[in-house]
Amino acid sequence: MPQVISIQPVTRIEGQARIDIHLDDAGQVADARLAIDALRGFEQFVIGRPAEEIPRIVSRICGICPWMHHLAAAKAIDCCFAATPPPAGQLLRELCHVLAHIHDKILHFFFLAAPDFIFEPNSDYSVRNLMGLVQRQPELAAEVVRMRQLGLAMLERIAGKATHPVAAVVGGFAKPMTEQERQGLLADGRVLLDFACRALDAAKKQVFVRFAEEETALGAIRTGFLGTVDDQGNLRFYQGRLRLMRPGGDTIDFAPSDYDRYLAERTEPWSTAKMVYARAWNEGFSLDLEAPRGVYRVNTLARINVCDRIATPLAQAELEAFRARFGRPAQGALLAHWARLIELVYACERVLELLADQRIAEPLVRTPAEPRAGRGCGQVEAPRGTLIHDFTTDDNGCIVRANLIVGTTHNIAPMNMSVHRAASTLIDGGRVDAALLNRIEMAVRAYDP
Amino acid sequence: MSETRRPRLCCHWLHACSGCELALLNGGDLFLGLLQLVDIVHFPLLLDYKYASGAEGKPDLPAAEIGLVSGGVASKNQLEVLRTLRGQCRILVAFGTCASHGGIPALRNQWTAEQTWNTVFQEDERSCSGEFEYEKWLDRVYAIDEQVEVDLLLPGCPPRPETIVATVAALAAGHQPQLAEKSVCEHCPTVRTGTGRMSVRRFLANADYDPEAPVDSMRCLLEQGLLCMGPVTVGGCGGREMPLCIRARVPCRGCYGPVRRQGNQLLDLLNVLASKGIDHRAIVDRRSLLRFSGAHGLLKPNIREG
Amino acid sequence: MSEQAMIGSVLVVGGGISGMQAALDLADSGYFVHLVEKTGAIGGAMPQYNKVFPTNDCAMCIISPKLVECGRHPNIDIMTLTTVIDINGGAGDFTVRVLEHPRYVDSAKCIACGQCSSRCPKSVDDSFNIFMAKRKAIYIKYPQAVPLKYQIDPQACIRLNEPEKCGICAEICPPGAIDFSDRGQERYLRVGAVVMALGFQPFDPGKTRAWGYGLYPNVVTSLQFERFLSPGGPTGGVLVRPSDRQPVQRIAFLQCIGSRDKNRCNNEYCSTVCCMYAIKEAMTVKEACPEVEVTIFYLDMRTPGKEFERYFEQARTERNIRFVRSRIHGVEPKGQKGDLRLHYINAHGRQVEETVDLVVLSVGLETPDAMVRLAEKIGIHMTPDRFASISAFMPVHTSLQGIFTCGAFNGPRDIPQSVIGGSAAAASVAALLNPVRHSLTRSLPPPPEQDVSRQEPRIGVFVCHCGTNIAGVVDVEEVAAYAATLPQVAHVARNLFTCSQDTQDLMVQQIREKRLNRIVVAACTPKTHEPLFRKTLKSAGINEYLIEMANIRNQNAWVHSQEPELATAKAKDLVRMAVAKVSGQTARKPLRISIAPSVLVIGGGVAGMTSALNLAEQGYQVYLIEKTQQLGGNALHLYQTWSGEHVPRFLRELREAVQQHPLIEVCYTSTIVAAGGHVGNFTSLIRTGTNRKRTIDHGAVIIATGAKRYIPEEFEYGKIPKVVASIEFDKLHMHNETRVANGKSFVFIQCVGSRNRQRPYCSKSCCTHSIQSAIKLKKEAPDRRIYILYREIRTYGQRERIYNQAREMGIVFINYEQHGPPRIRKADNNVLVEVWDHVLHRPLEIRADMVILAAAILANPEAVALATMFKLPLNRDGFFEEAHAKLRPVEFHVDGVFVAGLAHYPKPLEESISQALAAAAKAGRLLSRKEIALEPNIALVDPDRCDDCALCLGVCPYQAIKLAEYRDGEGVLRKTVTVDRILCKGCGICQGTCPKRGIDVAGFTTAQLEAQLDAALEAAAPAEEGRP
Amino acid sequence: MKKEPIIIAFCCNWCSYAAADLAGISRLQYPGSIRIIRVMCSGMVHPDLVLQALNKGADGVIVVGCHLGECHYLKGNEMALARAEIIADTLEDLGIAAERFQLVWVSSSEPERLVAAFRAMSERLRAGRTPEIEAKEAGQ
Repeated sequence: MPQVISIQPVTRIEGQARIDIHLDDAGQVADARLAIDALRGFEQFVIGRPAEEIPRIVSRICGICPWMHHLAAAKAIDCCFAATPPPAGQLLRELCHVLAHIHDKILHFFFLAAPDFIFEPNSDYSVRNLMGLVQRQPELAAEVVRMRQLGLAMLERIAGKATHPVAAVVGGFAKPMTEQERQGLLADGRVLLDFACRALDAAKKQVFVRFAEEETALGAIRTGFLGTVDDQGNLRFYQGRLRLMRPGGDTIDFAPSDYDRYLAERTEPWSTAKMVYARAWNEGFSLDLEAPRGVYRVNTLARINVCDRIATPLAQAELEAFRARFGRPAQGALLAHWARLIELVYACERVLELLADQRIAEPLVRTPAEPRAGRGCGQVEAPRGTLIHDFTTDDNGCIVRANLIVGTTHNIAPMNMSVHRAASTLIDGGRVDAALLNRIEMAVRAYDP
Repeated sequence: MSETRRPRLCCHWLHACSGCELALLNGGDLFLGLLQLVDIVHFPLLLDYKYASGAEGKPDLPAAEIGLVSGGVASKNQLEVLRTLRGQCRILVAFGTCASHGGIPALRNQWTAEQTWNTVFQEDERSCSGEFEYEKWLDRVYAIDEQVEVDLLLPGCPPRPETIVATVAALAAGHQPQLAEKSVCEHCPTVRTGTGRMSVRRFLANADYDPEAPVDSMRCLLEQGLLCMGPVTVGGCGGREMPLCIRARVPCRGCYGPVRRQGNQLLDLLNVLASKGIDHRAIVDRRSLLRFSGAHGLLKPNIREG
Repeated sequence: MSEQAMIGSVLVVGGGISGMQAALDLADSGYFVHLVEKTGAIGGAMPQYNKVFPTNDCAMCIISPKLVECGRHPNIDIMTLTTVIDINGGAGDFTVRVLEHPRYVDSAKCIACGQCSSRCPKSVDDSFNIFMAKRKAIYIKYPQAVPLKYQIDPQACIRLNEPEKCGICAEICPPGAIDFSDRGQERYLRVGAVVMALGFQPFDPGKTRAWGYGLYPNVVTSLQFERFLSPGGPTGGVLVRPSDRQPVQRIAFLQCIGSRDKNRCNNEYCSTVCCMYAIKEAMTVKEACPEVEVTIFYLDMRTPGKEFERYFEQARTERNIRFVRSRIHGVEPKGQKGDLRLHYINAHGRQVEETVDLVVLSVGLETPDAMVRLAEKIGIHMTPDRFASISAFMPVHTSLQGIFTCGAFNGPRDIPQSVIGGSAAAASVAALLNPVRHSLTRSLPPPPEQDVSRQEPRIGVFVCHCGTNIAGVVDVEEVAAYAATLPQVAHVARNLFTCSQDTQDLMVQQIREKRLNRIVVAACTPKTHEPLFRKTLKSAGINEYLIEMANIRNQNAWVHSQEPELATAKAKDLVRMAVAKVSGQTARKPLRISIAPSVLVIGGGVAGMTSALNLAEQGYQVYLIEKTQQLGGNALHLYQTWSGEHVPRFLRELREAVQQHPLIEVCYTSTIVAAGGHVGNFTSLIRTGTNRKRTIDHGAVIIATGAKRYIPEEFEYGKIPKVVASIEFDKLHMHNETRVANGKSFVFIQCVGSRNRQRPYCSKSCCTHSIQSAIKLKKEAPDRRIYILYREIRTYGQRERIYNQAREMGIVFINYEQHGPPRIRKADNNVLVEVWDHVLHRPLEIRADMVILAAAILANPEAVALATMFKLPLNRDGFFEEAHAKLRPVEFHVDGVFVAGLAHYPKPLEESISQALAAAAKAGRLLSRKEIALEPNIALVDPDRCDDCALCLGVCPYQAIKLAEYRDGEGVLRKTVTVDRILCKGCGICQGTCPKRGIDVAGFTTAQLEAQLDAALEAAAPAEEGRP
Repeated sequence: MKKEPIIIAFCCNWCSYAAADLAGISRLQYPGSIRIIRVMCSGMVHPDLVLQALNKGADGVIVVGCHLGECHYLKGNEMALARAEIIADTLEDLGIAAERFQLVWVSSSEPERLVAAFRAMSERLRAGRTPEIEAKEAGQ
């Protein structure tokens, strides 16, 4: 008898999702889908709003990465109003951006993902979580908490409000940094970098050693990748060109504002979340596990795959080691966790770079803007992948059209593939248990949706 | 319940962004301390509690003494979960502004569900109708107290971590939590004179202040002619310290919702402006003054367009 | 008179409105008052009226609070059924012999339950209802009577006339108050002064058969008609014919019945009030039944008072009331159905016959014989018209020092003039007895107030029948039963008249017994009656502000009189709303502030000087501000009063008295440039002639800024030298200038600039003035031809005598109302005046040596600035608008500011002086207290809600809200919103602004308004909206 | 027969409340579904009260103040006028027909004017199908 197994809700991810596994009469997996149902309609309700208000509205798309939406929108509205932020404004925005990455990566790795690796896969759900981690490794938990607090505190000092931020404004930033603040932040940044390096070392010893085993259990998929690089092919988070990499490793670079020429969106009846695929490959779209078409991944692994190098020394060393071991592009889904910690090191190094630039403390942080008709595309690399905000304004500077492609949207297609693959690999004869289902969720969690 | 057993905490999100849950985690040490006071029985961000596997009927949620619900209610599924939560939780807390007043997602209430659906899924991209999900939408986004009885509003976008922890701790101990009742202005240190520039302008250039000087030497932003919603917004974002937006030198946009539970931020602020002799027509897009409190039927599709 | 010998108490004879006013002003100014009233209750004539002109207020409603105030005043001893027999002694120390007639009911015991009256077998005609209704032999004068004690009519009572018979009342009286053995007794009162407010009686038209009064049932007097219109009257306010109780279709009012008539009676004078009351009664009829035809037959419409002309105009144009200038000499019956036939000569000189079904005789006022006898016995001089003889310069002084008069006893007058007279007499007494002020008064401390603010509300609801005013429409029993079901309501009572004094006592008792801590009175309007009930709460020992009124009369029973069920339902809603509001009412303490014992009098004319002098005599410092270099004002242009008294001499004496009084400082060539503060503590900035500025602190203000004269633009004034205005003519006349001396023909033109579209008011004094000038001219040379071209001759009151005299002397009066104003042109050395002769019905051309224009009196344009400074209203004509046209004629809604003289309205000298004394009485009454309590209806900051956002600061019109700085517990400088309790006027603009309900006007908090709203909409809550 | 529209009238103590008393004295008649709430000044009425009234079941709300220039408190009625403008606009924003709210000036001596305003609004609301009523009916 055909049967549907639901995992509801998918947990330890940001947002609401469910997995439906369709079994055939024989209890084998016929299909498996990840459905995300939290459509809120931002593209509708930003219409008519004064564009300068948008960064403060769209931040509410996501409570974990509000800075990403805040900054992508700010960049987009800058373009609409043709207001170029002064250097200090740009630097402050980027500093906030990397700090947000840092505290997001700590959260995801330690609070959400790590319990899967630190506890046995068949351990009880009531233990396999942050609270269990606190019980088992109180010192680690305390340090992780402290480091997140430090990142948050730095953000608050720079931007006043850390969650659902308000400081990025059209034309720049709302508040300059004083020299005194800069010195204090430099010191804190060094603490963060030190932690990042130790965290990566520890993870290599305690966590990643289990990846080979788990990857085998989950099964693999093969897709392309999308990420941001600078003109020299260096990894970038805040600003750069988009690089689309085929599964085989060929790349195309393009300006973010041209995204709609290279990427396309579509909907499927079982999900309100749209799916994005690579239009540039001219092969259409298919989730066929064996012969996917147009499917690519974004997020940590994607960025680590598409960049040629990382411009900061510690992270570059880790990248080289990673590549030597997994090749380029690396396809294993769980490797995203590893890539995440390499990015953490990069982000901490980038914080120190930005704070070392004395221009960041200049008093001029904002260029006054005039409302006008225009179109602007703002793109940043969010922890969850490439984020694109595309707005059009009218003469009064109010929004008339909006298109938003958030990181996870790109990953809906590959996540579905991963879920399908994992379910097919793990389920045999309709037998499921909690540990098995959690493994399927682990395939999703690697994407940090 | 045995005497030694700790109160159970159930934390669930509905039409939300997870910012509230993250804020709880951002409590850091305080959050770790809270774990000593309560047992978390459901918390999708952290804990793998599942509804009965494969059950299509009523969601199966654990009983708890304290329930935190973030997000408003926008779909039948969410409504069903909310009703279950109400039944299972002795004290139900509207966690965050969305649950309390609709929050940003309730901006949708300015359009019909159909209009929104059509805007998001433009014809040319629509490879399917999406009817399935659409039919599960409610007519609008509701605050949770419009659908079930709620024992406490804990507004904020997000609520301040210290406040969340203190509130849960108080409830766990059987005390009445202490929440801010006054407006954002209460702890705003800016200089107010009661008179001010008789106009409002868009926030296209920064406020006038000396970045080296402390905030208490900056003139009240509203009196500077910037539309600041502090007076009509309940405070608490900065605890007993200055409001967070003011720290960033930007005007408040009202994210904690109205200062009075039944207040109307749009009407209240326009009234303030009218009282000051400011032409409210200078405000572009008045209705976005309800951007955090559009539930409770405050934001509606325009009657002239229907 | 040595000061030691003076007595600090006063006798006021007559409990009408004038006597009551004198008593209240005196009692509040530090004198003990014996108020002697010959009937069983005070109130005088006013309670009999249905409404008053020109405000159309319900007479009973506006007088009732005053009645109660007199009744409960600790320093007024009301002696009813008492007459004065004799007065001996002199100013400062009189001994008065009074006779208290038996009431046969012990006032101390009577609870006014009315059982006696309901069981009394003997009915007689009720004089209160002018014998159109019955009352019992044991009765109260009227339902709201003060004191509300039954009395036995000794003529009608069976038992008193036939011992051993009846006596039912004594058997059933619950407290055993009936005392058939009651005997009259004489008492002696020692008082320092006497105020005679003896009042009037209506002329009895039954003395002659001419009008058919007493012969034909459908001929009634205006007072009877008043009772017909009154909801409390014999027909419950429904207008029907007395003969057959059928609806009335055509009514004729006949004016001047018993006035201006030397033939049928000996009342030569004009009764002053009849034109206005006839219009009022006619308007009342037309309001209720617009289809009724109403005609007023008159000689001259005498509507010279403030807002009277508009009232007249409204009656004519909006209400369609017909005015026919003709005297009716006879009323005859027509047919068998009670119709009446009138003959008259119309404006074209033709005899016309008309049939009506009701004739109302507008009867005049006269002094009762008994009063004339009393006056003669005491030695008060009387006029030939049988009114007290008074000087225009001393309008409340009799010929005897220490004895003052006021009200209609001084000549026929309306209510405001009587009220002014009462106050003026009080001022004069206060000046006389100043050394012994406060020597005999007693102050009863109010009972200690129990703190009920923290108690759960226990609400008492008192539902008023208001006679039939409410109960006639609303099912009050149902409303009361409903009220008892409301939450927190602990007690419900119904009262025939909740405002009556016995009900007040009952309320006090019930509040105490039932431990009520919030009160709802469902009755009339709080505008008039809330102060009364507040005092009741005070007497009951609870805070006076814990009351709310549900206005189920004015805003319910009266406006839904045809829909009793609806009105009953609405009354329940209104009670529910009031209950909801009162439960949120909080106790408030009045703000006590000390009073600066000085007065600023603005304007050095006769009014200003009179006020100043009286107040100085009362012992207060006075600053008299005069903008010119000399005192005198408009009176500098006057030569004589209507009665021929010499104005310049009076003025000289007054000026000297003012200048020499040590307590008066005159500031010449000075003007007020700014004013601030409030009652008791004003601060005014004066600019003096030397352009220096000076600040004066004062406790009260009297505005006596006078008026301007109109400079005519019509009648070739300014173009033909022989056309002059009357004031100019007076000067020429006095100096016997050649134009006058040689003149043989003089034409006076009246109403120049008055009573027109631009100035629809009468300048009041011009008719008298022109006639006086004419008489003088005629007396100088009887062969002079003198014409007075007029529209109405308004020689009201005893001035009628000079009108008659002028006519007898051959002065020609020509009415130009009908055919338009005269035309003037120059002809040779003369002026040619063309006018239509209304008697001969042909045009007339008069060759005049001089034409004298009776130019209007205009409001002083400077009043506008002053009004703004002191926040006072002006009427449409630019004159200061008093707080209430009838009962508060010299006060404003702004406490501590008073008005007198021409600044208020055009008027002759004696009325200015009266009003100036009245204003002085009010200022003196205020200053006699060391401190006053300000209404605490002010904005209060709720510290639990206010977060000092400062939004309310800029919106306050009085700059009463400020940010005060303080240091908190940690020494941090903080700011907090504070309200200046004195500057705040309680408008609530701040409340309407505050987004957090952090500031509320006490008694009108948003929470209370919201509670009212919720209660109002309780039944209307919308159905649950469509959910998913 | 259609129900009488329920109208809440906020009446200023100095003008319209007195005029309402005078309407009684003059025995002018008006619809029985009008509920007067006395306020000290039209400027005291917070727009929120108006909105509450409409949301709680009133069909109409009328605020009555003194004629401009005649405010007992100098400028309270000007404030009421400014508030009325925002109320009118905001009601539409909030999906309520602006016709359901009205500001009227009446002096204490103009009971006819007050009664005429009461009657006019009552009739308008009785006859009028306000847009949101139509929208609601269409939606059901």
